[in-house]
Parts: sequence; C-alpha cells; structure tokens
Amino acid sequence: MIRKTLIRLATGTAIAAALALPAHAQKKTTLVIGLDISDGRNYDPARSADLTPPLTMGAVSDTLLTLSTDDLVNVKPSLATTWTLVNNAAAWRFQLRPGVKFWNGDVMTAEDVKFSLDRLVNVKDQPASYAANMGEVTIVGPMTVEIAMKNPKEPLLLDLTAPSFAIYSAKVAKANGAVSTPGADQTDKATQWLNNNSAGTGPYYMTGWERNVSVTMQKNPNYWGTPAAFERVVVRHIADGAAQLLAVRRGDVDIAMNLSAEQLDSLKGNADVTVIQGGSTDTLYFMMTSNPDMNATLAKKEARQAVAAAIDYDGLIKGLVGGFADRPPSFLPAGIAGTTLEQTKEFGFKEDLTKAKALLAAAGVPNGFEFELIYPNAAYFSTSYQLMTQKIQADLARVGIKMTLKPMDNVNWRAQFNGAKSQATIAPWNSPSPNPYLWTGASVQRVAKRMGWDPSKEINDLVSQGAAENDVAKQATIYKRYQQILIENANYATLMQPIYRVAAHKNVANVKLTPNVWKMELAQIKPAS
Amino acid sequence: MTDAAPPLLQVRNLRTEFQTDAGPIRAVEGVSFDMRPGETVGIVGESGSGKSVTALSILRLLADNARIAEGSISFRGQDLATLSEEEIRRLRGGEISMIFQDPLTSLNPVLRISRQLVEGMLAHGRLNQVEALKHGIDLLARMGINAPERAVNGYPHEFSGGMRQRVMLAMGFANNPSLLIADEPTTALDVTIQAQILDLLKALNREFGTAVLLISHDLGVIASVCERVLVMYAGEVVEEGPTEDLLADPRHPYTWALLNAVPRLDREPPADKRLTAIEGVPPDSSKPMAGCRFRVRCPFAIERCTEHPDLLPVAEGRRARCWVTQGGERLLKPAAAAATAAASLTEAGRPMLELRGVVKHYPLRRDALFSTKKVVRAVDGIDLDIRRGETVGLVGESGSGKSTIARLITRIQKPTSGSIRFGEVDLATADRRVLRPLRRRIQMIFQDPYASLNPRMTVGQILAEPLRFHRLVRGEAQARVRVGELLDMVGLPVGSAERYPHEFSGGQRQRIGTARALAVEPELIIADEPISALDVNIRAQIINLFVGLQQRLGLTFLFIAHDLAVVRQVSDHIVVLYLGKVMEVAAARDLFAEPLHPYTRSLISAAPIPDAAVERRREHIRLTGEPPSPVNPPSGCRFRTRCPIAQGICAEVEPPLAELRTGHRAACHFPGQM
Amino acid sequence: MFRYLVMRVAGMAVMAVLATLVVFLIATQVPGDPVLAQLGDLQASDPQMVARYRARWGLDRPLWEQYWIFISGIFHGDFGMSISTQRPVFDDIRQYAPATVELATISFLLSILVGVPLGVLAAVRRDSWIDNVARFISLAGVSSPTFWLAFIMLALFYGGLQIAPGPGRIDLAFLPPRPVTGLYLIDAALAGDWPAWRNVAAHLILPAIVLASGTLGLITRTTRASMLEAMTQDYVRVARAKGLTERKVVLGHLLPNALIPVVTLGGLAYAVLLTGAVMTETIFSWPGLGRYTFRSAVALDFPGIMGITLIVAVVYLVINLLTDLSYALLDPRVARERAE
Amino acid sequence: MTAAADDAAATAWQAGRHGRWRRRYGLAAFGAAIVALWLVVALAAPLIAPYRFDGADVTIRLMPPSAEHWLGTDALGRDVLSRLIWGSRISLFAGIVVVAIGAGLGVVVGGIAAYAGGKAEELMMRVTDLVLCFPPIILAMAIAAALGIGVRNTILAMLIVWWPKFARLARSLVLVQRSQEYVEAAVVMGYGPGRILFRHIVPNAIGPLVVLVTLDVGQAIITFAGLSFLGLGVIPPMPEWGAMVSEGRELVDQWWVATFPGLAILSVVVGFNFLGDGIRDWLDPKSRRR
Repeated sequence: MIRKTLIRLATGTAIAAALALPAHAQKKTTLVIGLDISDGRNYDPARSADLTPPLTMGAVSDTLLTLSTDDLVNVKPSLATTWTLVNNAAAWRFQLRPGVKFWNGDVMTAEDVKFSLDRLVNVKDQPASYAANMGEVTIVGPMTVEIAMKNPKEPLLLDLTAPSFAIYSAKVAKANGAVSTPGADQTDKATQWLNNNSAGTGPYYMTGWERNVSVTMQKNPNYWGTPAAFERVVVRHIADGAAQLLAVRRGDVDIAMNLSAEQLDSLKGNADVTVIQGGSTDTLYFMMTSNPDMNATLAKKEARQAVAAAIDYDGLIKGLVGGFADRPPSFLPAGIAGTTLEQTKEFGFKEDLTKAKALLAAAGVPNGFEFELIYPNAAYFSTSYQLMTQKIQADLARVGIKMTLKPMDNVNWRAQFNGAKSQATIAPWNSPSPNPYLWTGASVQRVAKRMGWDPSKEINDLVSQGAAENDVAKQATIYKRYQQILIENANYATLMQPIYRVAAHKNVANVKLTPNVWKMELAQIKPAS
Repeated sequence: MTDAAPPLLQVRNLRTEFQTDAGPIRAVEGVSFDMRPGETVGIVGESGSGKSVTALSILRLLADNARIAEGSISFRGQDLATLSEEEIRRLRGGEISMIFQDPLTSLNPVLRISRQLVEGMLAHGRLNQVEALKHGIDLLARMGINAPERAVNGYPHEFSGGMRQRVMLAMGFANNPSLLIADEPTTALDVTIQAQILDLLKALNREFGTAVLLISHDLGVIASVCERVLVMYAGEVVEEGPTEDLLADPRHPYTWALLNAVPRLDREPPADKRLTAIEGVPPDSSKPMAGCRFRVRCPFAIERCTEHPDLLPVAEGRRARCWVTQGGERLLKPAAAAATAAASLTEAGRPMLELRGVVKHYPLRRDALFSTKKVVRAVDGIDLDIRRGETVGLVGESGSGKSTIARLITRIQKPTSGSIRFGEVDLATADRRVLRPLRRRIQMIFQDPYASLNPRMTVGQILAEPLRFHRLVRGEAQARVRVGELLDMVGLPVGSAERYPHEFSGGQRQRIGTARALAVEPELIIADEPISALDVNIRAQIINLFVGLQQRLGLTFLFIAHDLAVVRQVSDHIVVLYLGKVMEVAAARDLFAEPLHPYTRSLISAAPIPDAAVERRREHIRLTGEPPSPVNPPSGCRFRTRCPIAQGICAEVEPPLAELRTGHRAACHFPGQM
Repeated sequence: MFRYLVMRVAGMAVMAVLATLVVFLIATQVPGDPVLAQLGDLQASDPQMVARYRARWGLDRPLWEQYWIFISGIFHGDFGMSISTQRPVFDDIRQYAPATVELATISFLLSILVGVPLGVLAAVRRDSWIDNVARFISLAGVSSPTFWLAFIMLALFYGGLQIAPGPGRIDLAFLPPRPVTGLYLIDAALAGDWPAWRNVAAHLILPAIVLASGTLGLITRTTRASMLEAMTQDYVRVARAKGLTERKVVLGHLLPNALIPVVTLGGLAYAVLLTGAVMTETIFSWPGLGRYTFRSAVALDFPGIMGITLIVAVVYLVINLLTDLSYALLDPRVARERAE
Repeated sequence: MTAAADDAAATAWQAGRHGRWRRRYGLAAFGAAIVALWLVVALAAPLIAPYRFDGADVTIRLMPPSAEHWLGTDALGRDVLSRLIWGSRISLFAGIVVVAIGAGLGVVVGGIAAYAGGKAEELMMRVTDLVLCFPPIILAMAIAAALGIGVRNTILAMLIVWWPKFARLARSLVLVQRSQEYVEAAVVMGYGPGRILFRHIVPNAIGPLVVLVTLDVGQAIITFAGLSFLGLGVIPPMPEWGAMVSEGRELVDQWWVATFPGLAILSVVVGFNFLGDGIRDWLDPKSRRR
C-alpha cells in the first residue's frame, strides 16, 4: 500500500513538474541504469536464477503478493487483493484484483495465474526449487485461485513475492511456445521469446535484451496502477565500476548500480550525483569445518570460537565497505523473523583478542594453528573476497592463527564448497524471498553438511517450530535461541549484511532500494523536476 | 691516341674516406687518371685496393659513411664531386651507367624485368612508357637474350646469372651512355659465360663507342677487354699504361707479382708446380704508412723505398709509382723453376680411391602429395681413380657436381648409389662405426675460409680437438707441441694458437684449415675450391703451401676448382666434369696438349690469359647458352645442347667414357673433331 | 597451386580438430564442475536438479562420447550449447565476434597505416628525430602492459581530460545501429546514421590505440629493420645508378622488398589482435570474443571453450594461409616454388 | 675473391658510424642498469622495503603518496612501495624462470630435432604447430585456469605456451649452422653427433638465442602480469605487479594504486629490451646499423 501511495505521490509530482515547465523541451523520457548484467542468462521467470534479471522481471510483471521496502515480514496485496487459508489450512485462496490488464490489453484471469505457476513447477528449472512447498493450483472461479501447500507447517505466502512467481498472459505465452503441463521441461520453448519480451502486468514491458549490452523496457499503457514515469527504461550493461562512475558523473547513466565504496566516496561533494542506500537480506558468512579429517584443530569448537573472536568485524565493515553494512548476530539477516542488530551486541561474536587467546589455549593450541581458506576469485558487494580474506588473514595473525588463502575460480570453489571439501571458506547468501525457513533450514541441513557439522536435535526442533509458528513474537523467541546455538558452535560467523548504495544523477528522483531480490523499485523512479 | 681529343673523364687526386669505429679509413688516396671517349680502361687490384671505391666515387654511389674527401672528378668538364644530388642523379644511368659484380643480387627480385628496364629510361625522360619498353626489348635482343618480348615479363629469378648480367647490360645501355663503369661484371659467372659477357662488352664498346671502365681482380679479364690499365694497391694507383705493354713488361713490382702469381694456360707449369708468390698481405688502410706501401712485400725493395714514391712516367705512355723502375729499369723474370723438383710421386698399381658409378640425387621437396618427385641429379654416375701420391684435379663449372663428389668421398653426404672404395672399405655403404677410423685418413679443405672454422674456438682448440679425439697425443703438453708443429708447417706463427679465426685474413685462415686437415695425418686430402675465395697473391701462397706439403708428407690430393689454369698447375691428372658426368680424363699434360672433348676445348679457350698479345692471337671458341638444369638433364650426351659439333646421335646415345689414347678418356661421339 | 591449396586446407582442418581435442582434454581433467557453478546454492544441493543439468549437456556420458558429439555437431554447423550462457555457442560467437573483429581490424589498420610509414621514414631518415619517435613508439608499444595502458588511457582521456568517450561500443545516448554485419561502423553507415557513426568511431579510438600499441611497435620496428636490410642490397645501388630519384628508389625498390617480412608479421599480428584482446576488452567493457573466451575458460564451459578454440584455430590457420598467399603475391620467387 | 669483394667498402660499411655506436651501447648500458637495479631491489627486498607487504591496516587505506608512504597505500592500507619492492621478486622470477626453462627446453628439443631430422623433426614441428595455432595468452589463460591459481601453476602454463617458439628458433639456428663448412669439417673429423651439436653448433647458435631470450624476459614479465591481472597469477597476500594493477584498476581517483606497478612493469621491460638490443649489437656488428 505504501508503495502504491508513493507511486501516486511521485507521479503526481512528476505531472506537476511537467505542467509547471511546459516549455521544457528536453523532458526526460528515458531512464538509463548502469548495471553489470553479465550474470543474466535468461529473463524467463520460470528459469532465471540469476541476480540481476529480477530488477527487470519485477518491473515488467507482478506477483500475487508483494513486499514493501521496509517490512519483510508482512506480505502486501498486489495482483491478489485478499487471501485466506482454506481446506483445513492446507491451501490459500486468493481473490484476484479486478480489471487488471496485461500490457497488450488482455484482461488477467485465474487462468493466467494457474498457467504461470504451473509452468514454474513443471519446467523444473532452478526456480522450481523455490516452489518446493507449492502444491496444486486450482481455479476456483474466474478471479479466484487456490494454491495448496505440500507441507502446511511451512510458510508459503512470502515465497509468492519472488519474481519467479510472476503472472503472465497464458495466451501470449502459449502462442510463443510456453507449456505448463507436466513434461514442460522437455516441451517448453518459450524462454527464447521471454528473454526479449514480456507478457506481464507490470508498469513497463520488455522490448529487448541483448546479452551483455542492454535490457530495454517500454511504458505499459495499460498498467493497473499509476502509470510509469518514463517512456523507456534502458538497463545498460557496464561491467566496470570505474566506467559506471564516470558515466553517472557525466549523466550518461541516471543510476549507477555497481560502484565500490571508494567510488561512491569519490562522489562526495558532487552536486550532480546523489548516493542512495538501502538495506538487503543478503549476507556474507565466514564458515569453518567441524570435520576433524579436514582440519583437526578447527574441528574443536574452541578453535573456531577463537577464530570468530579474532576477526576485526568493525574494521572489515568500516574499512572495506565504507561502513555500509550491518552485522546480524548469526545466520538470519536483520529484519527477518524478528532478528535485530541489537541481538548482535547482546550475544553475537565480538572481536576480543584476549578471549581468542584464551580459547586457543583451551583448544590446546595456545600459540595458534594453521588452516586453509578457499574463496572464489570474484568481487563481492563493493569489495572483493580477495581483499576481505586478506584482511581477515591479517586479523587472525594477531593471535597466531595462520590462515592460508586459496583463491580459485567460481567453478572450482563451488565444487569444493558443495562437496564439503573445504576447511574454511567465505560465502555469500541471498534468498529469493524473505521466508526465514530458506535460511534456517539450510543452516542445519545442507550448509551444515558442507561444514561437517552434525546439528543437535534441539536446534533441528527449533528450526521446525519456527517454520510452523505463525505468531511473530513467538517465532522471534524461537529463532533467538536457534541463533545462540549456532553462535556457540561457531561454524558460521556472519561478517556483514550489506547496505547497498547506488549513485543517482540529479536527472532522476525518487530512487529507492529494497532488500527484496528486485533490488530497486523501478516503477517509482521519475524524472527530476 | 691523339692527345688532342678532350678527355671524357678526368679524375684528379681523388681521396675517398670511410668513417669507422676505428677511425677514418682512406680507401682511395690520390688517384688520378683520364679516359678518352670510347676508350676501354681497366682497373686491377686485390680486395681492399680501392678499385671499387674509385668506381663508386665517380657516380657518388658510396655508402653513407663514405665521402669524397679531396680531389675532382671531371666528366665532360663538370666536376662530379661537387654536383648537387639532383644533377648527379641525372647523370647516373644517363651519360654514365654502371653495372655491378653480382647479377643475382643486382636485380630487384620482386619486380618484373620490364619495370626495371624501363624505369631507368623514364627517369631520364627521353622516352615514354611504350617507346621505352620497345627500346628495352630491342636492347635485350642486342644483349643476346632469346625471345626478349617474353623475357621482359619475367622476374629475375627466372634467369640464370649470365642472362641477368645481360639484362644488367641492357639496363646500362638504356640511355646510350658515353661511359659504362663495370665493376667486376664477370666475377660471379662461370668461365664460359664470362667469355660470352666479355665478348659482348667488347662488341658494345665498338658498336656504341661507349667508353668502358672495367674493374677486375683478374688480369686476364682486363687483358681481353682493355686498351689501358691502372693497377691499384692499398688505395693508390701504382702503375698505369697500355695493357699490352704493362702485362708484357711490368714496371711496378706489385704488377710483376700479380702477373707471376697467376698460373697461365698458355705455358707449361714448372715441374715443381710452384708459383711465384710474394709473402704478406696488403697494409691495413686505417693505419697510413710512410714510404712505398708495397715496400714490406716487395722483393725488389731498396733503401729509398721508405720515401713515398709518386706516380711518374717510366716510359712512353706509362707511369709507375716505384723508385726501382724510375730510371726505366725493367723487372726481371722470376728465376726458372728449380731443377730439384721431385718427379711425380704417383705409385703404380691399384688406385688408393676408386669411385665407380657414383650417383647422388637430391630429392626436391614435394609441394603436393601426388606431384611427381623431382630430383636434382647432382652427380650422375661417375668413375674416378686416385692413386697414392698424385694430385687429381677436378674441374667443372657450377652445377657440375664437383663439390658434391667431395662431400660424397668424405661422407658428409651418402651417395645414392655406386661404390667408393678406399683401401678395403666401401665408403659409400660404410656405417659410422666403420667410417670413424677412416675419417682420420681422408681430410678435407673447404672453400670458404670464413665459414670453415668454428668462430667460437681458438686456433689452438681447433687444431687440438682432432688430435685428442683421435688419440694422437697424450696430455695437454703434447697437444701444445703438436699444434705448434702444425702451425709452423702451414707457415703461421706459433702464437696464433691463442687467437680466434676472425683475427686472421682469408689466406691465413685457409692455412689454419689446412693445418686442421693435416693434424690427423691424413693420406688423402680433398681440397674443394680452396683458393677461389682468395686474392691472386694469396692463391699463389696457398698453392705453394699445398705443393710443398705434398712433397714433404707424401700426400695425395683431390684438388677441386673451376679455374683450369690453377688445376693444371697442381694436378697430375685432370677430370673434367659437366652436369654430373665426367667428360674427359687425362694426365694434365695430355689434356692440354690434345683436348679431345669439345667441352674441354671450350673451357680452355674461354679462360682469359693475362697477356693481351696472346689473347689477341689465340683462337676463341665461344659456347652459346647456359648449362641446363641438373633437374632435367638433356638426353644422350649432356653437353650436346651447347656443343658446336653436336649431331643427331648425340641426342640419342650417351657417349661412353672411352679410352681414346693411353690414359686419356673422353665421353664424346666425335672426339678431337673440333 | 590449386593442389597446394587443397593440401593446406586439409592440413588446417586436421590441426583445428586436434586443437579442440587438446583443449577438451585439458578442460575435462580439471577438478571443478561446471554444472555446480551454474546452479544456485539451493539447487546445487538437489541431486535431481544436478543430474538434470548434467544430462542437459551430456556431461553424464563417457568422455569420448562427449567429444564425438561435439565433433559430429560441428559438421552440422552445431557448436553445442554453452553451459554458462545456456544458449548455442554459435549464437554467442556470432554475437561477440563482430565487436572483436571491428576493434581488431581498426587496430590492425592503425598499426599498418601508422607503423609502415613510420618504419619507412625512420629507416630513410636514420638517426633523425622521426627515427627517434619511431623507436620510442615501438619501445613503448612492446613494453607497456596492455591492461595498464588501457587503465591509464581511460583514466586520462575519459576520466581526467574528458575528451574521449567512455567504455563500450557506443554512447548510451545512441541506439546501436540496426545489425546487418554487427560491425557498428558499417551498420551505422548503411543506416545513414552519421551521428551514431561518429560516436562509434570515437568509441573505437582509445581501445584501438591500446590494442594496437604492441603490434604498432612491432610493425614499426620490423618495417624499419627490413628497410635497412633492403637498403644494403645491391639492387638499391643499381636503382640509384640508373638515376632514379630517391623517392622512386624508396617506394619502387625498397618498399616492395621490405614489406615481405612485414606481411608475415602483419598476418600474425592480425590473428593476435583478433584473439588477444582479452585485457583491452575487459577494461573497455567491449562485448567481444576475448572476454567471452576468458569467461568460458574460467567457468569450464566445455562447449564454449571448444567452440572458441575451433574458431580461433581456424582464424589463425586461415590468416596464416592468407599470409602465405599474399607472400607469394609479393614475392614471385615463392610463387614459382609453389606452382612447380 | 667473391666473399671478400667490394674492397674496403664491405668492412667500412659494416662498421657503421661512430656516434651511433656509442649511443647504442649507452642504451644497452642503461638497460643493463635498469635490470640490475631491479635485480638488486628483488634480492634486497627484505632490507629495503620500508614496510611489510602483507598485513592490513584499514585505517590508513588508500592514502595518497606522502612522506610516510612514498607511493601511497592500497585498499588494505598496505604500503604500495613495499609491495612494489616485494613484487619485483615474483615478476622477475617468473619472467626469468619461464624464459630460461622455456628456452632450455626449446633448445634441447629444437636442436635435437633439427640435427636428427626425419620423423623426430616432423613430430616436433607438428607439436609446435599445434601449440602455435592458439593465441598464446588465451592458451596460457586456459591452462592456468585449469591448473589453478598460483605462481607455480601459472609459470607451468606459460612454459607450455613458451617453449615451442624457442624450439623453432633453435631448430632454424641449428639448421643454419649445420650447413656451415665448419660443421662439415667436424663431420669429416669423425666427431659424433652429440659433440658436433653441443660443442660446435650450439655455441655458435647461442648468440641470437641470447638476444631473443633477453628480449623475451620482458614479454614473459608482461604476460605473467597479464595472467595475474586476470586473477590467475599469485596467491594473496603475495604482491605481484599485474595483480596490483588489477587491484587498483577500479580506483580511478586513487590512481597511485594501479599506476606505479604499471610503471614498474614498463621500466623493467624497457630495461630488458635495451639490454637485448645491446647484446644483439654486441654479438652482431652488422645490426649496429639497424
């Protein structure tokens, strides 16, 4: 609701501005965003699992439910106006928003919802994993659908906010080769079309994607909400941060998305460019093994705790990312399921070299020990794994812990990390939706396995209880205990939860970032008055 | 010879210098001479004498680091030395043209003949493109090139050396020059081709009245063409006069030495096979010396020679730079050969080395999988005997296979077929193990004194290595003693052992190469053109060295050369090769007394003799055309395509090498009929 | 001559296939798993998902079979699907190649059009200021690391002085011209869009200079050296003795000979430019083959790597062949050898 | 007469001019000085580096050049000068090792192939053809990526790419020498192939090789730096010039981070180029003219 209000407000101002300056010949009609889109392999909601396509997919289509920028716990209506638990709390029934049209003018019906969601499941590509709890989709009426849950104890609504659950026109999709029935993984041929077009209900529609060049969007004339403020949106692929910086300075791009902390700092005092920030649910973990076969010392809890106590967390955040990151207590990001930054101060890891030395002594290695850390040779946030690990290496050296670095390509790193073949690593985490189970479940299951950790029954039970609990306050208590156990075991030390910053040229206004996967509320941006 | 005619060219006191790291070198110093229109003048001298630099100075074609430091070059009254670049350019190839030594490199390999022929005419703006091409074709025809219309469209590599020199001549005559400067125009050519070109040059001189300045190291060449000759030594003209007089009666000891160092085809060599050689090498031109520059090598030197002599008249029309002959004295003929000459050492009985049916074919690289394999028939069935103690001379033009034979006997290469019996072993098929002990007994002296010594080893190492390798010495001390002996044997100071080959002159290096061959005490020495890269005097020195060594050590020689006179000087038997086949074999005396094969006769006739009177008198047989390619030799007799007396049968039946006189064989259907 | 060509082409085909085999063997012996890298964290832990992905690229088959599929695909014009981009390798190459071809060609022209005259002038006016300039350029060209030069150029002319356009092939303000050849310069000209053409040309300047730096240096150096070599040849003296002007001597006699080694080098240089633009492309955000190759290599994307290998090997071999042929054109001696 | 022809012109022509000679040698000496300086810097790195090359002090990160940090500090607050000094070790080591081993291997393979001829030569030529039909940087990149990051692996990858050109050069040099008369003289003496190859041919062929090797060290340093730049060269925190440029390439405003390592590469490569040219002149008086 807030979002829509904002949109209205924003549009209103824009119109006012336009009216106030009728002679302004060069009214800005194109929004240009500088972004490294090299990761994007397709723009098919049923197939895309990459980082940058959600920005576009979120702008060209809507989901049944959505989330606002500041509340990651309570879902908001979008294409669905109301939703109720039915069928013994084993399914959700959604009432669709009336009068919503796809950009080509067709009216959206329950038919389209079923088609889109069925296709997501049956194409069986990566996003299907996000729909693990989504059961059968049933058309109850022309504007009513029911979605069953495979495991009613686990949440579903938050998942539905992810762009993978976008609703698009069944008719158009089918005409371009889309198949939603079982076997779609073999027969569906719509991706090619969806990469360059869209059939959704969003404020814009897609007109083209040229890999590693640009994504282009056009204003949707039939948008059900406040019409978009630009005629055209171009997402320009600019891989290089330095190039983005220069481009935004010159106004060649309106928004530069991939700037490093240093680059953003260099914009201080630049009247043409403002820096906009916004939180995220992304996190970065330092992980250590419990498997004595990998590293006998590290397998001792005290040794891991000593490592965690020797890291200069503040230095890392202040020094390498310009202070633009928070640090949640453990696996769950702040803002999810009642997790707060205060909890970090209360029971999270703290830099304490005396304690680290004591812990080392307790682990039987008072003079320190040695372990190896693998990391992918890549950039992270506004810095790189390479810099962060070197910083941590220097931190640990203060208490005699010798951490050797082993950089590798992403491919090798994945294989080693997933294959539980690392003593320690540094790994990023992001989720398609703010469903807490996506974190908690992983932390005691697959990620724990990679770190050779065998979680206790207590923590396993806490994870299950948390998932089933619908009371926000109770859930928060459960998760607090869960995090304390994680911290005690010290397999994971959360290093940061980035606060993203982008640079926006004064040409545009109302640029807002969101912790959701689509990263930026594209629909709200408008030309500067 | 009227003095009234104004000189065409008048060079006065010319000094040309080179800037080098070691300081300036005076390559030409104080050269003065005149040329009348239509006159033929020769400049003769050894390497470094300044003869080419003199020629280049006239047209100011010197290298960047050279300059005319002094003097004047007056051509039709203009001083060429002071003309502007543009003015001298207009003279070049116009009034004065020049041809050079190596026709292989003098034509631009990537441009058509037509273009190279025509551009000179166009540059002087007398003709347009069409006229120039027509004139060019006419000139080519005049120069004796067949099908000139087709030839102009060819590229230089499609022509043989002789043909290219004809093209060069056509280019030289393109603008009707009044002076042609020919810098060693025949040095790179075979003797039969040389004769053709010299004849052409003479004819052109007569026909066009073009004055010719001919630069050569070969007195014979000069004698056959020039009316007047200048002899240069160490940058100076030492003698000047009418060719005939000068050759008959040299008035400078250097001219005298040059003349006597050259073996002559018209004279029986002395029994001891020695030539009159003067010792030493020309002075280093970077260090000017006081007095007569020839003094240190001069057999006639007197006290006054420490004073620098001027070029002064010594007789009618003759000048010499010598104190000795200043009063009109003549220089004595060298002493007759000592009567002590040993008789031939040749042993009767079975030859030491017997080649039978030796064949060497080199496959050419195939350029496609299915194309027929082509071979170069370098040696195509040769029989050859060498008896202990004798010297066998192997003579032939380039492509005759003479060097290949050397490499087959020494087994640097393996024959394709045939046998090479040495002692009891067939070298043709012997493997390395069998060959190794034999290596010591057969040694080789190479053509190129610059390439045949390992530049990274001292002379001592070069000589000691074979000694140690073949276990001929024990220990370092013994090796050193033996190296000293070897150096002494070839006439080099013992101190040479510590020095590297590049510190020696060409002749000295050839001595080192000889010492290396001698180190292993061989029985047979194959000398492959050992003197062709050397100056006349040095040649004589080396020949004398060989002769002396042979007599002292009882060596057997296979002496390979293209110069008949040299071969005759040293050889007991002579084998004449043509295109991989033996044409004639005989004792040296018999061969020259009665050459039976037309090719032998032609060769003898083609070699110029440094005596203008003899040259004029003697009969000249001129072979036409060029030797065919050894890839595609003619059927029947290989010589038939150039043979003046060839008949139908010659194309069909290959004549056998038949013994026509005792010990005298020739492969000809019509022996002695020419 | 024809036979020679057939033999050369057949030999080239064998070499190209062998090259892919070599790369295939290298790539398959590496411990990493290309599929895991393509899957998200959640999916990578799902054995079914992993198996589906592996099956999709035939990675579950024996090595020889994988290679056979690749090879037999090539004969049908199918280079396979890239693992990392998830689309046909051929499409990838077709998309990235024009950018590289355009950049490499401009760099090549720059190297030749500047390098050859500069080398000639330097040789003719030895030890003059132009000779010193030529030497400085060739030295700087071969001694500066491309990646650094690119950084400096961009920082100086784009960031600092702001006289050059930034990374990429065209300014954001322009729409890329309608793709006909994929070469923006040609496409823009065909479309008659001259403002875009000028912009594209401006964008080419910095990367072309950076990319050309090495080859420009080499070509200048080689031209100079081979001119000096040719100057020592007898035919030059002969040409002067004919009374030709210095200009005719240089252009008519020296240059045709001096260009022969330059042609060999030029061919090689073009091949290097076409394939060696990784660094330049990286820094100038140039959507070309170099970066595609690098990404394929680090992602162990076999189909991508092998497709690229094949293309690159073929380009190399074809350029070699063309070089040899133009060599024959320039040097009649070679032509005859071949023809015989 | 033919070889010694052209009178004094030949020798004088070859000798070139005085001033050029001195200047050329001046450049060679300059090159040698640069190389020697860097070698000293590399060897004495622990003594002359003002700070550690590793560690991290984020409070002083990205400081511009100052009295304390002459070349400024990098993103982890490390002294750029100290890292530059330490980095010279890796760069020089990699460059020299790659060229030395590559050349050694190439000479042995190429020399033997050329001398043996026949099948062995054919095989070698085909193998080198195969390697040479890849662009070197791409092949090295692929192999380095396959082998994994690290100095040793990267050097290994470069070696695979590097040796064929030396093998070819060695082959052609040996072929040239093999037809020389002094080699024929050695054959006539009955020396074995080993003695002829290594005692006679190799010492004479080594000159051009030394020149190429010297010039090539520069190229090897650039290539290694390039691979490092792409993230394949060294394991942090070990400094390497290419990697240092890479770390600084995003930092347009902190120009010192990328500029100085690049200048270091430039200077050392220029040094090797001058030195190589100088050696060429020294070995081959003819080329003094060039």
